[in-house]
Amino acid sequence: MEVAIVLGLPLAGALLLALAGHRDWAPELNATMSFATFFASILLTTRVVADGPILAFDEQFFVDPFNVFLVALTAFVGFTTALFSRPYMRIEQEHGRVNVARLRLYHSMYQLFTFTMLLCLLSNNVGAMWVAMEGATLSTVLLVSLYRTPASLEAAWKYFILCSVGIAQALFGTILLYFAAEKVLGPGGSSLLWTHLHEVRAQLEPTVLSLAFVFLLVGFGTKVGLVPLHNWLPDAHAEGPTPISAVLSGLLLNVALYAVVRSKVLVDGALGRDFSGSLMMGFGLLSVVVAAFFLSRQKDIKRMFAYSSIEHMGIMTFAFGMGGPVAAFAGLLHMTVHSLTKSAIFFTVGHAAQKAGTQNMDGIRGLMQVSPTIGWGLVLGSLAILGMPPFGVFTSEFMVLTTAMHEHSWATPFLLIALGIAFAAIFGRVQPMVFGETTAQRLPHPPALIPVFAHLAIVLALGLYIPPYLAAWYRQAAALIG
Amino acid sequence: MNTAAAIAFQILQSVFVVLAAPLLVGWVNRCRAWLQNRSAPSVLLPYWTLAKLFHKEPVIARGASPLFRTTPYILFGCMWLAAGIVPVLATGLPFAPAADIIALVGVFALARVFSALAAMDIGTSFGGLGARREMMIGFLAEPAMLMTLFTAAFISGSTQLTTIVDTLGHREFALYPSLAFAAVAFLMVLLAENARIPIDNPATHLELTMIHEAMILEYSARHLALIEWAVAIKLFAYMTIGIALFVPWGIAEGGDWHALPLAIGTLVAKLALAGAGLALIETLLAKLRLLLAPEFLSSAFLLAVLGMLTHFLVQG
Amino acid sequence: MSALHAALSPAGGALALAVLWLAIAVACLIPSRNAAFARRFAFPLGAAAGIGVAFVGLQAVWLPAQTLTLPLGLPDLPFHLRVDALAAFFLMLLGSVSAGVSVYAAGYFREEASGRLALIGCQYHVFLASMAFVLLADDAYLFMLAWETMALSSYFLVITDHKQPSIRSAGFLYLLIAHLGAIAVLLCFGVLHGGRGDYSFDALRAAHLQRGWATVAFLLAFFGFGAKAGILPLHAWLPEAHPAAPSPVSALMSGVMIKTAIYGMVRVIFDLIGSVRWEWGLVVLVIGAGTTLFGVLYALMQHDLKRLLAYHSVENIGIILLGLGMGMVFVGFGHGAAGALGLIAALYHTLNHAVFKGLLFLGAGSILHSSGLRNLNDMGGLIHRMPKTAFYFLIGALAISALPPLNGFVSEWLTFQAALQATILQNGIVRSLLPLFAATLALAGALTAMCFVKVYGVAFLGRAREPAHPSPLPHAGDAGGMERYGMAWLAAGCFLLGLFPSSFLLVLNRVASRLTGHGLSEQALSASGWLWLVPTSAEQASYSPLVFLVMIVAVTLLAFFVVRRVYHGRARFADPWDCGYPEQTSRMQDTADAFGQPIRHVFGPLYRMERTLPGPGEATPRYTLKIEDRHWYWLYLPVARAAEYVSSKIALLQQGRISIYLLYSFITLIALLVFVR
Amino acid sequence: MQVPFSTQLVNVLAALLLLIAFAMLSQRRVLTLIKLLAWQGAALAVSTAIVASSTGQTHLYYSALLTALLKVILIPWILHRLIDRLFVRWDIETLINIPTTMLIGIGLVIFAFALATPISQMASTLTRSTLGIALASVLLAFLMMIVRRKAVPQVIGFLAMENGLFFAATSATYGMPLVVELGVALDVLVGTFIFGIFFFHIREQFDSLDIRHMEKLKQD
Repeated sequence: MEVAIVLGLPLAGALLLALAGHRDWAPELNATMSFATFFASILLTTRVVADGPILAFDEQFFVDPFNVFLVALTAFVGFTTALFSRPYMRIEQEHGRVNVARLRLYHSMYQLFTFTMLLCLLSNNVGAMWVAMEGATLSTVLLVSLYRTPASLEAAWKYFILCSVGIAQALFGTILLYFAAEKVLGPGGSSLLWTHLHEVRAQLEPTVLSLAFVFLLVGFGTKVGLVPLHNWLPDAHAEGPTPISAVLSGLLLNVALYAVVRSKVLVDGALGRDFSGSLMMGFGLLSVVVAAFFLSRQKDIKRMFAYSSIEHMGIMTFAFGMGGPVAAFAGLLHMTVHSLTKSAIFFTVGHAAQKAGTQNMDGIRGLMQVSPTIGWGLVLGSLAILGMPPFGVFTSEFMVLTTAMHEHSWATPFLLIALGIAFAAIFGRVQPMVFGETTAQRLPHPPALIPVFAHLAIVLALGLYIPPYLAAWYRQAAALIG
Repeated sequence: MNTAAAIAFQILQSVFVVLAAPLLVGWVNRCRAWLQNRSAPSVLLPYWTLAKLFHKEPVIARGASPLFRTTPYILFGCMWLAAGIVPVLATGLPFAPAADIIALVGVFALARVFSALAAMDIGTSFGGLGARREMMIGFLAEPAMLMTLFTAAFISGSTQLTTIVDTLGHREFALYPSLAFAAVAFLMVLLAENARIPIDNPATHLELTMIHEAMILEYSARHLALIEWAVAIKLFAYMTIGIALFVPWGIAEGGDWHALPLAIGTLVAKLALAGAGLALIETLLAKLRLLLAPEFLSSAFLLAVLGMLTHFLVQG
Repeated sequence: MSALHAALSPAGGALALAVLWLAIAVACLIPSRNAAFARRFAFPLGAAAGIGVAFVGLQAVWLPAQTLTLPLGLPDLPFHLRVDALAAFFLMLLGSVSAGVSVYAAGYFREEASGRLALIGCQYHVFLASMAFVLLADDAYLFMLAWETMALSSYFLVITDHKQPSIRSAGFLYLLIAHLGAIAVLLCFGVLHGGRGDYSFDALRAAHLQRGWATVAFLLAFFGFGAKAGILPLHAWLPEAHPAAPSPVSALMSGVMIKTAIYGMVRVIFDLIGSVRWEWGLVVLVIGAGTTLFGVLYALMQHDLKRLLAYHSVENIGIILLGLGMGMVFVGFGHGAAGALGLIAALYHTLNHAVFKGLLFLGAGSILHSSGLRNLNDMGGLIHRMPKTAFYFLIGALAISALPPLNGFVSEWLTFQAALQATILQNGIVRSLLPLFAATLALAGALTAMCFVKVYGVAFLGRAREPAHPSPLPHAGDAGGMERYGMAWLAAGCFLLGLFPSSFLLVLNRVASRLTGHGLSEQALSASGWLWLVPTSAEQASYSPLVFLVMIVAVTLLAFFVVRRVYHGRARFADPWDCGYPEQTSRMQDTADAFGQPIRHVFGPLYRMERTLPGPGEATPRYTLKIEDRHWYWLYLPVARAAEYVSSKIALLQQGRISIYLLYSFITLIALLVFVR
Repeated sequence: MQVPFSTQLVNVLAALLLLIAFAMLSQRRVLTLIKLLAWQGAALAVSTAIVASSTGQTHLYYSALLTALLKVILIPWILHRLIDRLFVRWDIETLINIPTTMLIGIGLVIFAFALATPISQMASTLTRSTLGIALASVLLAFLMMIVRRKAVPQVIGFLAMENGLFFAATSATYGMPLVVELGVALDVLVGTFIFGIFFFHIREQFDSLDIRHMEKLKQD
């Protein structure tokens, strides 16, 4: 039942806003729907935490601790982002970058995007998961090109082509999975249901599954933004409206990684952990290192943080690749803190760019003077994302690194070097933007900074103290991932 | 030995050094005059100079801080203390354990720092010049001195001067190459620290070359007298250190009154020789250019370190 | 009841006080009239907490190690806290020094604007608390947490005046090097862990490493913590960041923060790794000697007072490392007593340096605060304008110059004594090496004396120079009351540590024996009472600063009174003798740069100098001299260039052609398929 | 054993599919490309229908119907309308010349077969050998997307890839569940529409559909 609500609310919101998205109160409606979704997801979470996994609608939907925590996270960040986008899009409108029609598109697509992500998380049918993933691409591609500038069109085009092609590979992988499954489960719908596959995963044909995993990894990995499949990501993040960058970084990447991990679990059943694990660790490490070196060359602030997202997705992929309770725990925790921190950063970045009138980092100076809250938000957020204690990102990185040190000690030097370079690059850029003399000016609407500091507060709290129920929850999920 | 006697010895030695120091200066000057076949002044001349200076009325530069006026007393006190530490007449004195060779070097450093500060207090160009040169000499001479003493300390396994002198004095005679190195280094340090040729020339006020005189240029009367006296004690102390380290024979045990006359006799003899030697060196050598002074002293430093190493390599 | 008991135990007490600091930090942010609050309430209370911490530490040294576990942190790794002798000693250091600095700060920040002061107060107390937690931490996670929080809070304090670009770059450099060091430390913990158990220090102690890994761990710890301590060649941030910070913060950073790095080294090397090897000691000694000489030689070239003091911090870290290295060599060869002596010398110098360097930075702060000057070449004659500050500064200067009977001398004396133990070593080479390090120490000591003659003579003595850029506060008076109390507290510390070393020797002996299992020899302990300091045995070496002081004061006074009684006390005042030059302007005095000239002449090759000589025709001839650190050109810039090069090559991945991007995906796919087949 | 006739038919159609894929790879004219796409769709639909009849999987009839509607009629028609409105009937220049492309393509086909053979052995379906062909056509479409320079052919390549995937789904594994097929079809449809919208935006921004104009966003 909760599942229906969780999925139904954003869908309804999408329809409503498709009709009324151009009204003045559309942003409020957007926020309200997102909040309702969030509330429903809380209900769902409590239910699952209370009495275990749920199967709904003749097993088409499946909720276990792993995805319910992502559902809650997605709904929460979706809500806060909606709050942030209220003043942000108003200001954009007054700067004349978007007109009402596009605002309407924006709002309804925003809800639809939330819907597709939740669908992808909740669906038990691997094929439906794929469909939802593609739907997520389709619903965001027009948002990336919302401003209709040449750059945004180019970014959207690349995003569309690369992700569609990647997703196509994933479909092939899914077909192979089905191909392997139907020999065990027989033809028909049930052989695409993840739960069923999970039961018989030990009997599935190894060679087929290895091929299938390659296709799935390349496919979903494109959306995760693994190097060298990442090229759409910085463009899309830089050129789309900031709320979209926030949800892309904070949520979509997570969802894609979720899909990878789900398939990994199946494949591990047949092939053992080493095969998928080594692949994921390789991709993760490559992403971390390459992204770290890219960071130092950025001029556009959103681009830079997009690369930082690639780096962190690399860390998570590495963590899940290593496997084991601690690493998986760390990976989940890193998912949480990264999406919270990164979206908070994008909130501040959005307002900072609006104040300075440019996304070029050389043009943004001395935010501390014009608005201390934005300044502190940006500097604390960056420090958090760079893995500075006492923020939670450090916690997960600590666990990942320490696990890596005695399980794959060869990898740790790369990770650490990459972290050091990333620190130099990002903080060297952020500091002059925050401190010193300013160039920015006041804004017509007061920026929405509650989301920023709410996120940062949660991240800080997670750095100091992980509540027992949350830990238990993560542990269950980690156990599922294995 | 009973402490009363020891303390008496201590006091006696200190007073003896303070009183005898100007005599040594006079003796050195006299020898030098002989060697340069000038008509020699009286050996007692330094005493008369001091007396004269004490009687005069001091002229103090305007803008002098209290530091300027207290420094002469501090200098005098430091040197007097040094005279108390060095076993001049006897070993095992009660004050000896309170300060070993490192502390001794520390005392000299304290004096140097204060005199340099006082020199900079007035704010004339000469004061700064003197202070700078003095510290330049110091930063090389001090470690060289320390290394020399360490060589002896390694041989005797102690940094207490009295212990060193006991061990060196009561051993059967043996040649220590390390000590030879140390002796040369010590001699060079002695010349430098006491503002002697070839580093400095106490007899001139030539601003291109003067070091010590430039520092005390502003002093007059009783302050000057105290400084001159302190300088004399310093020379005396250095010479006695040298004697204690390299030719310690004949020194008395603390509280042993019978050995005292012999100790005094040998000491006077050694000092007479040393003073003559100093005068000879000062006559034979020419004053170095100031910028060569660091090289002179760094070679002293290296010699001292070499001595220490040879101790490990030979006696090793 | 048990909670009360826990709170009364040293661990609980220290924890409570650290939390109190945090509470003050939060309270500072409460907006209502927070300037007055911070000035009148926050800083004094912080000072009181500091004294409390010092007492807790002093008490805990003599107690067995106490542990405490908080239900925070990672789910399977809660915060472990532990107060053993070592931590207790450093708590004592932290508390006592920070107390003085906090009192001073209450006066120093009196004219700060409200908002800024709130931030400063918050960050300042977070800084103190994080240092306390670094000392209390007993697991890797909490340690790293506190360690990085310390770096972060101090970074924000450093860039308080972030309007100046130089200060921003200094802050960035500082945080970057600190972070890299932290990464090395983290890696070190990972190596120590060895794959079993959790990351509590007990588990790390228990883990057995084979030689190779132990050496790796040592190197990581040494350079990781060294980055924070400012050892060669990772010192570059220190002379930039310490001057940039407000003076009380500089005092804390130089006095206490870099000591936490020493704490980390000792903790990891002697406690966590356990089996110390003499080769490691040699590494420490070589680096330490290099750091010592480098620090003092560059300090002699400075004319910015706080920068000069920062370079002296580098030097003193080197001296501490010399003692530490000697201790490691002796322990490595199995000479427990001598090793303890070296360790004790190092720790004692750590404490001493904390006290007198704190004092000196506070003095520099008072000068800056009341006259607005920080360039020595603009000062002069300050002793007339601020006599009290001049007095305290003189004490600090004498102490750092290692002159008896103050505290700097004692620790260097102990280090020398440790070096003189070399005779007991079997290995001939090492035995003949130790005296060389002693020689380095001697040289450094003399150079320090020269440097502080320069500082004191140029800044406080002589006549006021007409500054090149006139001071913003021309007619400033002496330091205010609170500032003076702060300085007096630390100056008293200089005397206390200098005059009663043997009592501290016993404390440190306890620390060393708890760490290495060996203390000083029995005869040493029996011979050294409150009056006599005897490190090994009475006939080998002894020192009694109190007798020393009494004697020197006695003879000086004696001389004074005799002279005054026998002769008249008259004095006449006149212009200084002008040597025949009609006018003597104050510009004829030696400047700080001029004073360093002999050093430039002797050690020329060490520096990277850029001289600009005035041409013959210039109306206002000016001779300028720029001295730079060669390490920039040897180490830092090349590394930066290398990273730049690599990233420029990697950037070729992204040339914007969608076909190429598709090709990447295609090739990846094919490659993986091939890999699978 | 004697291979049943239906299977032979499917194999023939599979070969046809591959042939068309090659033809697209070598084709220079947009209109012809669209025609080929339609033909490919037709072959796909027919093969799906045959599989349905021979195995009696009723839902495959729906998907055959769906395919026919979508890929033979609707999408080609949309593309036609687009290029009419956008006047893009010119020849297509490729990045690499056609013969090289063909060579690479042949290499890909061999690779795909080598990859698929062991799997096909274990397949339970009648039409096992088609998996290799499906994979081959997917890879060929991929190659086509890489080498084409204009927006429209790239999209056509994407659709061809979808065709290959469909073929894999239907022939190799008697079709996915209907839900999934519907979803996939929907996605393809929406995708095509969005592509259409894009063409117009791109046109009005760059007044050309040459994607060389879209190489601004890059690392310097």
